[in-house]
Amino acid sequence: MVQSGTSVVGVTVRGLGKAFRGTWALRGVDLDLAPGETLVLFGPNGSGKTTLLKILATLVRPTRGSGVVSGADLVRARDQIRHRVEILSHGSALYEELSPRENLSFAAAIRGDRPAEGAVAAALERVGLGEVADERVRTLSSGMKRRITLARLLLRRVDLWLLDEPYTNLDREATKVLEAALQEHQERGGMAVIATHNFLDGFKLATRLAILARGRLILDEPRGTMTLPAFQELYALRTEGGGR
Amino acid sequence: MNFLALAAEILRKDLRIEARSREGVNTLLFFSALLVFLFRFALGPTEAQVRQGAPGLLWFAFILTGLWGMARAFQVERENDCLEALRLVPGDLGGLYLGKVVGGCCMMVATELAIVVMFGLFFHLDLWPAGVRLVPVLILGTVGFVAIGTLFAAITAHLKAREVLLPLLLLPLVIPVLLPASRLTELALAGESLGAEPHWLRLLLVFDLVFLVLGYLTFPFVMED
Amino acid sequence: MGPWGYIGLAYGLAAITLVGYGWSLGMRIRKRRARLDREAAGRVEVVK
Amino acid sequence: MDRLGVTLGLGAGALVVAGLWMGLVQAPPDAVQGEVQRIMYLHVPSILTAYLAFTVVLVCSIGYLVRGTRGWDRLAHASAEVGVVFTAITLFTGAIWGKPTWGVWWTWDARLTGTAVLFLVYLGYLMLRSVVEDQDRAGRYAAVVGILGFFDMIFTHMAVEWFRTLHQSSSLQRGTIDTALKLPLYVNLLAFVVLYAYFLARRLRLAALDEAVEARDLGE
Repeated sequence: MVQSGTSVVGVTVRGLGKAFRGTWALRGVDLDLAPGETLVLFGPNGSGKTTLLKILATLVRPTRGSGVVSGADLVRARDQIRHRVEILSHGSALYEELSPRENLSFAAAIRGDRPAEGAVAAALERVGLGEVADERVRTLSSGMKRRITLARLLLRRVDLWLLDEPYTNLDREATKVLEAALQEHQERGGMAVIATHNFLDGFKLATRLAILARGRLILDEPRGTMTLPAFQELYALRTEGGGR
Repeated sequence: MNFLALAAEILRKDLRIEARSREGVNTLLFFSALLVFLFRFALGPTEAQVRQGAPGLLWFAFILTGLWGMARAFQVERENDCLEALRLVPGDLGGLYLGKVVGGCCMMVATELAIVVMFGLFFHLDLWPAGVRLVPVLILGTVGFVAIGTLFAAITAHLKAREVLLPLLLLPLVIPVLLPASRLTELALAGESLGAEPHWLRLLLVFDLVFLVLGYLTFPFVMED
Repeated sequence: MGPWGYIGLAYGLAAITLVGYGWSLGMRIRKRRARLDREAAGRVEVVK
Repeated sequence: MDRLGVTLGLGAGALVVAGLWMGLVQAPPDAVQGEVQRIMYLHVPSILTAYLAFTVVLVCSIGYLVRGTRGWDRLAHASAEVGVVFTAITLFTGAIWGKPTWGVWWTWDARLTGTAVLFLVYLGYLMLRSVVEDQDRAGRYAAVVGILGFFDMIFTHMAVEWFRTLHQSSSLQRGTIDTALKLPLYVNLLAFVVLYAYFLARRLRLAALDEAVEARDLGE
């Protein structure tokens, strides 16, 4: 058995590869993440960002390579990881006929982490959905649905957040809630991997910057003193010229 | 997570969704009524003919509505990628299977009862005496069907050709369940005791049990990426 | 049709099925081989 | 061709020739059915071989789910494909045999019905495999069908057998097989089993090449 939990922290991934239909969606990815770090992953469509997040979430088994998240092995100790990771995917994973409150309670219940009394209401309140907590999701706008998924993210305390294009359908206010929540998450020692196209918002949140192109990690370094224009230039250079 | 608790959560959620989305229930009822109406042409006018052909046709109707119900149970999960969240449930995914099977059985038996009642109305049959025996037969037959159906609905849920593939895989596999079920239905409708041919009952029970166990054991493999 | 007619039909169809399957396997194997060889050859040319 | 394949192929060929001679020439005609009964030497060995093939599918399916290694899956896939071929032979030889004996091409006889169901189940198995692109996933789905299919094979047989014994009395009762007919049957059975092994070896060769092509595409 892999060492459990708190003694080993961080994310370590070595030589990760995933083959889909005769091509490599991801190959030879090495990645290290320390507590409090937020890695923002940039890359063109189809570069493997989503695949990487899904592997870290234990949704997809890697074809090659190995990894450890919070001391638990990516392949052998999936259940342990599932208690410590939260993913925000393209799909909302919401049931249209249920209310936001019911959706959140269900999501928490099936993971075996029953939220504290009032936690669901508080999370919904925080994303500004307190008033529609008992409406059916079907009647809500797509922006509101996105906020529900944000509330779901806030419901549990986990080590690692995996956010796939989190800014899609999020308005200004909700983006601010996300940024604040991420800040708290970092301060607790939480880690995050964010995949995005959105340079403006993504850059702001990052403590580390990475570029994925054609399934390979071609850049991974601390943000340091890098400015956004400098990074954009670097990105353009790497993904068009040397990304092959 | 405890697998019974997970099963209960899934079941509660599914029944709640079913209760709220009227379209599903309404369409099923309408479709059932239509089927019973069509029986009239298939069976012929005399009561003897009706009695003779009824068990087979009833189960034919149950299968048609059942196939639809099975596909539907996972359509809800597919809609917003809910399946992905379910796959991330830590622990025994067998609970998910159990919840889906119980929910599917509830839906299917309810539909079957509606069909049987309409059948009795349209063909002037007094079904009350038969009912006591018919209900357990319906339940037993349905359990076997749903045990396999849930598994294949999960398999085909994210395939493009699911509408074709689900019946294609499911129907040959449920034949051993359908044979005893329709035979027992025949007995029940004729007002005879099910104990008259106990081997059918035993056979059906064994099939149900084996398919449930196999489904429970293999379901987690189906749910993996 | 006499008894030998039925026998002929059964054995004939079985022969066609078995030989046909064997042949299809052979063809599929040959196709994969050709593909592998071609690609190998293609690589050599690139190297040149 | 690899050596195992050649050996199996030659062996199967020799045995098939011997089986043909024994079944068509050497064996005496059946006392009740006459010459037509010679179809049995095709019909019975092919279904027994199909049963063997699907049993292999069951074992390999379980092996694949438990171990997760590709080899099990390849063997299961190969065996299923060959099994379907033998099931097809069983079906049409059964129908052809049925026509002169029962007067119809198709009858809802227990064995014939069971075989038809079997054919459909494993055809579904192959179809499912061809539809799912991801090999690991296809293997897992197919393994589930392979396991359920085997139990279904037994259950269908049980259920249809009961059905028949209760409803159908007109079906021609086949007498116990005479010793003079037994030896040809065994030789033919052996021929079919070796033929199965030969096809299996060839099919596995194909699977290995497929994998090589895939690996090549992946640039390994």
